[in-house]
Amino acid sequence: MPDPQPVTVGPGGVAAAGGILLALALAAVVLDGVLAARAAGLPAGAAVARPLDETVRLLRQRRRAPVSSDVLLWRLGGGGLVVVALLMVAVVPLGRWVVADLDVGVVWFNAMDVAVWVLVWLVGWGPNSVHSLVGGYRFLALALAYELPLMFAIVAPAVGAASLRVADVAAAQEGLWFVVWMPVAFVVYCLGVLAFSLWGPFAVPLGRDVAGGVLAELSGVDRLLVQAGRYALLAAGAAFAVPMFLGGGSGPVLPGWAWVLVKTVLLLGALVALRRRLPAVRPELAMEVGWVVLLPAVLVQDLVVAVVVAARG
Amino acid sequence: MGLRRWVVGRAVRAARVLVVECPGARPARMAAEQAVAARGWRIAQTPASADVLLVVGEVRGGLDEVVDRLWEALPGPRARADVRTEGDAAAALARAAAVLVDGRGQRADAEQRDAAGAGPGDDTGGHDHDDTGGHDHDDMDMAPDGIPLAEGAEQDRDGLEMDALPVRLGPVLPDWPAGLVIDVVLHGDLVVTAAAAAVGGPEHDPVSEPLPEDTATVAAARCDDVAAVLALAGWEEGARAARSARDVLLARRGDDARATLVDLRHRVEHSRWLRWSLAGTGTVTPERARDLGLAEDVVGDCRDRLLVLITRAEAAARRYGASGLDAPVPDVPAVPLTAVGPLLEGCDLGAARLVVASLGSDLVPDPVPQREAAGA
Amino acid sequence: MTLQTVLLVAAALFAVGLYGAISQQVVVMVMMGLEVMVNAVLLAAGAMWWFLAPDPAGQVLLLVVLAAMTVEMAAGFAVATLVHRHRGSDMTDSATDLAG
Amino acid sequence: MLLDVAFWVLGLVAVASAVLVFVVDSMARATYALALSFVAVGLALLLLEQSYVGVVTVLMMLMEMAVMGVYMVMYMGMNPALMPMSMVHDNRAALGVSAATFVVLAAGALLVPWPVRRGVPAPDVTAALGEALMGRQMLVMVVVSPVMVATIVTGVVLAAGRTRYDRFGDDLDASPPRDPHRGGVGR
Repeated sequence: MPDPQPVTVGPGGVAAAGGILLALALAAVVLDGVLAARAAGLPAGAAVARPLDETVRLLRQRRRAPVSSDVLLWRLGGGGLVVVALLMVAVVPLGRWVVADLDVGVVWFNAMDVAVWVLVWLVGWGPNSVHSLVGGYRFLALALAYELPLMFAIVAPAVGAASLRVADVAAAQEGLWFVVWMPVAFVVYCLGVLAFSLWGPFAVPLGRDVAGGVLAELSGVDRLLVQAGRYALLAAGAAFAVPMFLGGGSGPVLPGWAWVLVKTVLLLGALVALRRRLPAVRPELAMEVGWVVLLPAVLVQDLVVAVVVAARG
Repeated sequence: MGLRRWVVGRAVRAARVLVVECPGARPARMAAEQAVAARGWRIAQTPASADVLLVVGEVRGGLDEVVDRLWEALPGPRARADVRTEGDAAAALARAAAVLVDGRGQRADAEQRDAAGAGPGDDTGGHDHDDTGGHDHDDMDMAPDGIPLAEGAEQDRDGLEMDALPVRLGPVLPDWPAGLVIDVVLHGDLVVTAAAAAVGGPEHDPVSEPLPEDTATVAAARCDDVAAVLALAGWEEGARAARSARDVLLARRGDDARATLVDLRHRVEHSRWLRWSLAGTGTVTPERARDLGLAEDVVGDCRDRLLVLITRAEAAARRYGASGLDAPVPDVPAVPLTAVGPLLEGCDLGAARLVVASLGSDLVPDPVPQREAAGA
Repeated sequence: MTLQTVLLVAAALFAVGLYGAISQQVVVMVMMGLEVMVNAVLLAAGAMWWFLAPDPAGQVLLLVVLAAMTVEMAAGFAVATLVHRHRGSDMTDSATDLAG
Repeated sequence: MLLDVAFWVLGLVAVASAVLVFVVDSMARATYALALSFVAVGLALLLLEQSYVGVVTVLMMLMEMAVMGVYMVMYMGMNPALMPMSMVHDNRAALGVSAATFVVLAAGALLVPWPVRRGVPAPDVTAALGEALMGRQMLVMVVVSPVMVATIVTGVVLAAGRTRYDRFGDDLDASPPRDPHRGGVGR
């Protein structure tokens, strides 16, 4: 049972939250590796140790900076992604505990996902390379398409719960999860998560057709941070969906925190599994879809939610 | 000491390989990619992420400079391997692994690079920056570190008359025909002018030399073309299927490959998402094809040409499967190199890459040698 | 943290923004100067609200400031783009005749 | 105490990064220095217990600066190389005016006998703000919304290179529109 007044944790809890997020990100990496190995008909066992090997490899590799690069901005952008993911989960209650019980947690999450705009563009801009920069611009183009629908998608649960505090939103789903009567908002939210994590069909800013895009010039620990940031953002997006749409910690038998983790892992797994199935969304096509299809759809969803809430009184 | 060895062992187990394919070395490259996968290593997309530089084929005319630049762009620890024929790859990669594991040698390499002032930080990104030398600015201040700033363009689709940036695409990019370079002028990510040329091939020879008369290898190469388009379209599952058909053909199991290709064709035809994402990219009208001297089957958009490529791969695989012998594969019409540039104009960078891949790899240069344009 | 100290910071921000808005030649840089000034106004208004009269109506003013800032940016960029299309220039000096 | 330290740090960051906007040599750095200044002010507003306005400031300004960065690069065509650049006129006069402004404003801030605080904040400031916006102060919302819409329309009309006649032909009935690229919904 979710507690309407969650307990704010101390420094130890902050570290624990960071640890849980990184563990979730690591689980996503392993799952992705296992799925890739299975698709290629290889034994899945090798994929489990793969993230460790890759991490060690990148830590051993030397950093490099192309000529005329803006190293400061480049590394700020690369290092910032993990930080933003951590700041996102800061408002997600884990059962009774939460890192920061902001009364505007929903808006906070939104502000953090906008910070990804800045960071990805900086990663693209920093190295002074054509393909990186095209990747950075691609992300902004995608962002203009997905951000407003995403924003209005998380408005729906907030309206449904009549609160911007994440714990209140979770508590308002006693009996009926928001995903059931806000399916459009949930789907659009998931698309937004895929997009700000540079994942699956929305991975065009680092697409093969631009030679790796924002990743093109990254090596060593810089590359590790950006890749870790992507997985952490995906995990944070999945974690935030739990109190918003999936009933927070409610569920039988298990305690609230366990249910939050179980639901997060399930959604994260679904998002990871989506990765290889769909071709890329070309950014020039995304804009019109975002504004002509998704935005009106979520607005209608918001209207429906508002009417239901008003009718209930 | 034990810890260091553990770290190095782990790191080398996940090594990434940047493959440089010289013109004419396609069979060797496909075999090398298989060898890379067999070691549990992966293919790198860019020099920045690579540990091993694997040069496949004979380095000729102009390509040696490119390879040197790429070698400098590898961050290190790094190893270089050269492969000439299909059978060599596994041994070369084993040697490269030994070089990567050798901590003392890598430290010496790093120190030497630092001392020479050419550490991993001082490359020019290899293929990313043009250095055609054609940009003599009056004011050298406008070219910090020797890289000219983007300059205003006369004609701009946005009407904003800004940012014309000359860039050379190739000759080493993921899923890119060997030895092809395209000098483009970009407005942002929009290709305004493009001129294709060939480097690294012997004079008057095609970019991709005629494939060997071995039916299975030809069919595998056709599958490789399909995989390139699908990979560039961002559809990993489809690209993987095409590559597995390729590998099956290289292992001389034609029937399995045909089944995979038939299935892939079905999925490509029925994927609404792929239709949506590729429709209208790089459309060629019949008139335009005639003007550029292209065959009928390039007419349409990238998706149509992808289906043509799949059909060709299927036909080649069927020919191999049916005869079980090395029966000749039907010829496909070659694409003249001069026609490539005009097709890219007006596309954005990603679409341009798709168009190049969708033409297949049977590109032939103009009868007139293009050596000057190649800037070799 | 008192009203005076917050207003002092806001005054410094405002002065910096004013310097930028007066001295810069390029349209977008001038706009950045204006933005810094509005930023100062935002901070000052927030401080006055909190230290003088913390009723809800005051916060509405802050939202209006934010809205004004976005409108200013959007209109500014639109005009800058228009000027650029017609003159190929981004300097304020070359657009003085827009006044009349 | 902690609050004071936090405020002074944020204030310092806000002013210092605002100065940097006009000092640094790169368009990207200038833009993101401004973004940093806004974020610092937004967080300072959080300290002043205005969580909604503070967080919305961070949100909107990060977004705005990300887009502004594109404009900066577009109009100034710089690569990330740090080019020494000076694009100022009347530098000395500007410095004088702004210094004088600061003195006047600071003197005002310190010397004006500010009244004592009236009333106490609502227990839930954000909810109170929402009720004010949807209740007594609704006129503000009613005015701001059409102004925003008008701005969007005006901005597009001013900045767009092609009109709808260019896209749809003289009778506006061309189908599909003559765009260099098709959009995503299959028109």
